[in-house]
Amino acid sequence: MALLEIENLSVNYGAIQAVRNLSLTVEEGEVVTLIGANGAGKTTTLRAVSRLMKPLSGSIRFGGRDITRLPADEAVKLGIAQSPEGRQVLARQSIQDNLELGAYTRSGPSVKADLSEMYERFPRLGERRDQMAGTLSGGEQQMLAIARALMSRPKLLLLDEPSLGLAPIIVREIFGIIRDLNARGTTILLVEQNAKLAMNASHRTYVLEAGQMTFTGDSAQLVNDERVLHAYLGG
Amino acid sequence: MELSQFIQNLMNGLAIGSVYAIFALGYTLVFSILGIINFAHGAVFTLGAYFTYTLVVGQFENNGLLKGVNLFPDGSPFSGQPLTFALATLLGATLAGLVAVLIERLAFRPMRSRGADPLLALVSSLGVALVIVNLIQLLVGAEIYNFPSNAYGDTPPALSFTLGGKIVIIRTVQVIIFAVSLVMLAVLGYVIGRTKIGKALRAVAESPTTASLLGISVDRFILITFFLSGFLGGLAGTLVGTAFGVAGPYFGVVYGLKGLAVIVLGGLGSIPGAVLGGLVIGLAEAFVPSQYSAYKDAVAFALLFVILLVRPQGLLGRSAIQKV
Amino acid sequence: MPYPAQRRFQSPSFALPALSATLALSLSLGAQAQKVETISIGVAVAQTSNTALLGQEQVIGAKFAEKFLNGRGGINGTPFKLVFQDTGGDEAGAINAFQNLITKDRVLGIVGPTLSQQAFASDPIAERAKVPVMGPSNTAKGIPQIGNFIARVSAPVAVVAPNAVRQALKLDPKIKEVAVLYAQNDAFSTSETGTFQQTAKDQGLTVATVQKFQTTDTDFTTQVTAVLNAKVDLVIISGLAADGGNLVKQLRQLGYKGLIIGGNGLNTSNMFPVCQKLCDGVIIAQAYSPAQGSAANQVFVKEYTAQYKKAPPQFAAQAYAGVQVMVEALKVIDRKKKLNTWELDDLRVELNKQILLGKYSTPLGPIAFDKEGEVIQKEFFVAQIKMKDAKTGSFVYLK
Amino acid sequence: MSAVTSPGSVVLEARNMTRRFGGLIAVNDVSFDVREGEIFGLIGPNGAGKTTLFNLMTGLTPPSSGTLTYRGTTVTGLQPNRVAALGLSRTFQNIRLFKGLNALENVKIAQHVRTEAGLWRGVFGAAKAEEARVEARAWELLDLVGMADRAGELAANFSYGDQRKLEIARALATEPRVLLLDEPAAGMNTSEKGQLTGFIRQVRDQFNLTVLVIEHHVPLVMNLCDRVAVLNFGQLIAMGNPAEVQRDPKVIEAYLGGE
Amino acid sequence: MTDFLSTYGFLIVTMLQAGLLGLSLYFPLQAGQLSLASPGFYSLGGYVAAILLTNPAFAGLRDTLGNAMFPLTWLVAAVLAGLLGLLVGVPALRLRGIYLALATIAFVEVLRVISLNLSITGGAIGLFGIPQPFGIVDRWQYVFIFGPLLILTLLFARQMERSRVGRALRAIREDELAADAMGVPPTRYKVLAFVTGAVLAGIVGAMSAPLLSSWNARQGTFDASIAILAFVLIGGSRHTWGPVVGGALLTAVPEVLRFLADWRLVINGLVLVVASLYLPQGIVGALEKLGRPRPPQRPTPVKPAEVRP
Repeated sequence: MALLEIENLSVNYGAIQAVRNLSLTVEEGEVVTLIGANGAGKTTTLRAVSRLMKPLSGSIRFGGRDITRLPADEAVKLGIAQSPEGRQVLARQSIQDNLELGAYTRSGPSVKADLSEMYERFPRLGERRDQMAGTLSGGEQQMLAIARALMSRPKLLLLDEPSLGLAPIIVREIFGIIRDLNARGTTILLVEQNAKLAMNASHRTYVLEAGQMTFTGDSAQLVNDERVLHAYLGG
Repeated sequence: MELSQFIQNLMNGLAIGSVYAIFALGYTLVFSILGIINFAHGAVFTLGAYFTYTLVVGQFENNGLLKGVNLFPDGSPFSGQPLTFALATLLGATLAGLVAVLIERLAFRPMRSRGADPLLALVSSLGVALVIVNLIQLLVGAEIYNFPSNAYGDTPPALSFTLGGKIVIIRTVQVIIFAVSLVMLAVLGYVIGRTKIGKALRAVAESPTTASLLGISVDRFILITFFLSGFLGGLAGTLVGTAFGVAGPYFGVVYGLKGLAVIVLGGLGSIPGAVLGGLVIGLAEAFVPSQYSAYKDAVAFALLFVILLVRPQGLLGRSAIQKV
Repeated sequence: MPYPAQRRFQSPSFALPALSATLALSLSLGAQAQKVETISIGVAVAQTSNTALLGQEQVIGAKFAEKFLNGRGGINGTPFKLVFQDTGGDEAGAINAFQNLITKDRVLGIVGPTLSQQAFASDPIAERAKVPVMGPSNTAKGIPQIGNFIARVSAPVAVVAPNAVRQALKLDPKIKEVAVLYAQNDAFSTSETGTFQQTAKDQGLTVATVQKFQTTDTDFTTQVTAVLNAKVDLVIISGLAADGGNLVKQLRQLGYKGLIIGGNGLNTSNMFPVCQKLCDGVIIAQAYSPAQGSAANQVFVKEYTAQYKKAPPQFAAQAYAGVQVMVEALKVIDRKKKLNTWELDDLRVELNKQILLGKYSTPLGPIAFDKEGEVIQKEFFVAQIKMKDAKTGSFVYLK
Repeated sequence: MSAVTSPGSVVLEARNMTRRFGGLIAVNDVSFDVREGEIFGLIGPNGAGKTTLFNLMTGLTPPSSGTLTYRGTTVTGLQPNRVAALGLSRTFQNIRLFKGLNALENVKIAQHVRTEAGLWRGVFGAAKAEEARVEARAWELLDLVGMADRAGELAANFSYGDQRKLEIARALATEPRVLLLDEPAAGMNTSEKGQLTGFIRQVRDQFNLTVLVIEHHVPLVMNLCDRVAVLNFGQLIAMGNPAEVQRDPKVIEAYLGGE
Repeated sequence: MTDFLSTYGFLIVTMLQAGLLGLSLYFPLQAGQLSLASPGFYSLGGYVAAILLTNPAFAGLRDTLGNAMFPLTWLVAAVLAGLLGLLVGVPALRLRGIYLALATIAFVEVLRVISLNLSITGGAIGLFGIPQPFGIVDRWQYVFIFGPLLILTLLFARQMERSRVGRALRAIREDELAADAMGVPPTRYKVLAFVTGAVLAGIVGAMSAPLLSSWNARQGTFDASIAILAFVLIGGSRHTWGPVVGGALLTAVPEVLRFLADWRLVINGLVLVVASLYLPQGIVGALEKLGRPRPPQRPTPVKPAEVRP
């Protein structure tokens, strides 16, 4: 049984159909990438999974359970965490507060342990733990967003454009973290415009266009596929 | 200005300003989360004072449907003065908080779930205020009620001390109000700044979407916010009531209006802003020279108007950056 | 003073009046002269809004009059009925209440409204419809001059206030310096303070400071500090119960030791819960005193106290007097020609005429009216507040 | 407006345009020329500063330094409505139609700078001829984008692709000389994208325009544009004809990410 | 019928008056500006009329002009309200949404306190004994004054909405920035709409002073600001008829509820709550939904031959 199963999902954004009849699955332990141009419906798909948007039709199953109508905060309790587009760190709270809020659904001493683990993994966050999150650089904010999502100990991590607007060195660093997280067993659904990096870091890839899936396959094969290059740079 | 008078004005401004601050905090909390101004907040303030009065005294005058009712009749286990003033104040504020929760459920939530124009919340809350104020009058009449003079125990009515050869006299009740307000602000500051609930509350205020992605139930926190708002409003009502009497069902209206000036001055939605705004307006009013006291009511609003033009986000507010 | 101008404007020079007159005429063709069916008197006072504090006392006074006077035979054996219409606190509300009473409820006369500002708006309506109005608490200058049908039982402030100053001087002849404070958003208080200041000067006193406040104010430290700095021996306050009471309280708490005179707005036991024990000793200018010795008043006070457990306040007494005046005038008319044989319009005119002719023995003492409708009240009172405990006290009649 | 310019002469000159937001330099010392009648592409990854550059060019954001001149007139420093009056008109990345108004109204409004009836003439119905002109032109423009049959529908109810087209029609209603399109293909499906190239060319020819296009979808840019400029981290990293740019290693790295 | 007119005539006039005040707020709202300043200009207009009609300084003018004095008060009120509107509007209109609303409330309050303190405005008592225009004897006859103004205002609003100016205002309401980019200068039109509302409120005030025979500082208050906002929102803020319907109904409700005696204002409050919950588009908005809007008709070219192939 797949961890996440999306069937015939359609989502409207106002009067606009942002996602049409999309079906995809994510198996436990996988990294799956959604790529496609702006407005292709990638972010909408993630927001539907994390329950921020109401689907028009279709179903979303998580761990066998139908979550199509679940409120967003309940989805977190089931084990879905999202690092949203534009990072959305709580700029007016400290880094530590941001991380503690990441563990809002949990309690007990394990939270403290996870916190120090995060500071170990992201030393730059540890150095600045009392700083307001809004004062961090873009890359640091992205790390904070990922770390915050991890604080809920998710079964499925949704990452929306983690490389957006970041310098290449930082992008590389972040993708290192993604590989590392997966190696430790976290299942990841990744939305990314940096196609090459994303495919290198993932097992399978779905290519979206105008709200619909155009093709899919193993990332390792698609990475050299002419069609992807074509989709991005033409020929 | 002589030092003694300066001290007196200062104490005055601080006392009334700290009440403005607690009252305005309730306003601003709701605004920070829902982006609406709850015009019923002044009515909740009034209710708080009446609730406390009811718990302390238990009977009313000759007007209204409740005339002749005695909550604590002689011979019953509650006869005499049943609740200490402090307990009654807390209970009264709690009841006011529950009323605020009720207001959110009945008058705001249905509107939100329909995605209606947030401006309509102004009208809806105005309706709620009208209902509350007139219900109070129906029940207990329009007269002035006052707390027993020993509400704060056997304190002298005024404290006096000499300063540079001049006598400075300060009303005890003002000192108490200031102290209670400070304690309240400290407690609230701790809850909002340090506790998990407070952090979650601020997360909801900053971004409801992000908050829900962290597993925070936004709806529940809206209720908590309304409760806190009502609690603070009700507490402020009781404090003002002890100093000046509960001057009829409309006695919160002035505060409702002043409170608006306070929260905008401090920065809409900003918690420290509400405190600063309250103190600034309280002090500004206290330092209006007596020959211009007729213009005292205009001070808060003139200040507000100017601040809005110079710094629309208020003293401590953040300016929203518009994305193109 | 502005009234002569009114007549000048009535020359019809536009097509509009002609048009409306035609419409009115065509509409009134169907209407017939109406007989008097029930004897009803209208009471239009503020039952809601923040003026209701005053209005609710008037309601009690009027209701008490209805019960009491009907219990004593009503109008020569026929009971009369009071019809209440709420004016709220604003002008439009007063006009609506008046128009409802005049045409829908078809009352013979109206007791109301509560505020002078409202009277300036609503009394012209009654004047136009030729319905007698008895102002129960309108004390501003110019009310009876609104028209022939407008009278009042509430004596203008100019008459009530000076006695208190004279009384204070009697209590303490050494008084030299006075501080005057008044609520500048209250019509009554602003006109009363003028009288107070004039009287003080006439009595050879120096007005050391004049301080303004709002009826909505609760904190008076600024004013009190100014008073204390002026080192006066007398403070004169024109305000209403809540603000006046708070002012007295804060004056005393901050250490003012001298005499305090409260204007007529403070002549209410509503002040007691505010300044509590500190109310003690305040000298009050009264248009009504429960101590007034007439038989009419003593019966009134006895019955009222039995029912409400406290002495009647001035607003209740004045509303009572307003109803009583109308009832007694109706009695006289009824003796000449049975009320139910009158046409409504004629009876209203006759009632107005009779009101102005009569002499009445009311709880306010013996009163009559001059030809403008201004009350001629024989007695005014000065009382000193005596507090029994924190909540209950009384106005002890001086002089 | 009727100034005659020889084909290919420079109409827009951007010189050292820079914009800082706090510590971030969104547009860094960018200079380029745009020639009469050409379709000029502006590409680069997300966050490269393309939209900010458009905002600087149309008066929505004042530059921190640098200038833009249009046929010798300085554009920078003017209010957006003056820029529009000058003949520069744009569409928006996030589509900023007047969503609560119908398609016809959207197009009529944008003729504001080319009409002049004030309050009184409008109220007394003294601007009939002008109104007729506005109305007729609005319908023509709706015809152009194929929406005349949906003129009464609210803009919010159109699909992404149609909203983009309606926004182009609205921009054309200001009678521009230079049209700036911000991601016109975003959200369009394959067949809509296919038609877009032809449509933009047709518009350019029909209205004698110079066109600047920001586009994420690189294949479309390659087909459409005469010249392409590439931005990355606020800086101009390449400029030239599409084929050159496409082969530029810096561009490939900017897009697909280096390893 | 006469009974009806004398009982409810005044109410009907105040219903028209409320509709007009609603419209005065509706004009700036058309440009997306939530201004609650109307009571301030209304109050100013009333004072202008009351002073011109009662102050001895103008006695000579009154004698010379006779009934023409009344239109003069309207004109003076309109001009002064317009000027004050310009003075307040130009700086205030940089604010948006709730901030503008609060700034305008502040303006109303400051104006109220000032009028309470001046001697020319009669202090707390205000001005009274204001003469009646055109030989009016009954209050319902004010229908002939407020009625035409309402009709003219509605016509004005309709014509404006159909004009270039109306389109510019709507564009600013929908998206100020996009409007600016499409060539509509926002500041100019926002000020225009604000001043239009101010002028209207000023005229209504000048007409209302004789209606009430008196005028005082309580005519322009914060309460009135919110009440007028309620007129517009409950009536429907997207349609010219909205403020008129809302103003008329909300003014009538407490009067119609008189039979409820003490409960009437409680019920009045409930009406406001329920209306805002169930009529989010306002009454007119809800009615509009019932009917289908007519699609715009393409003007038929005069000579079909001229159409290009």
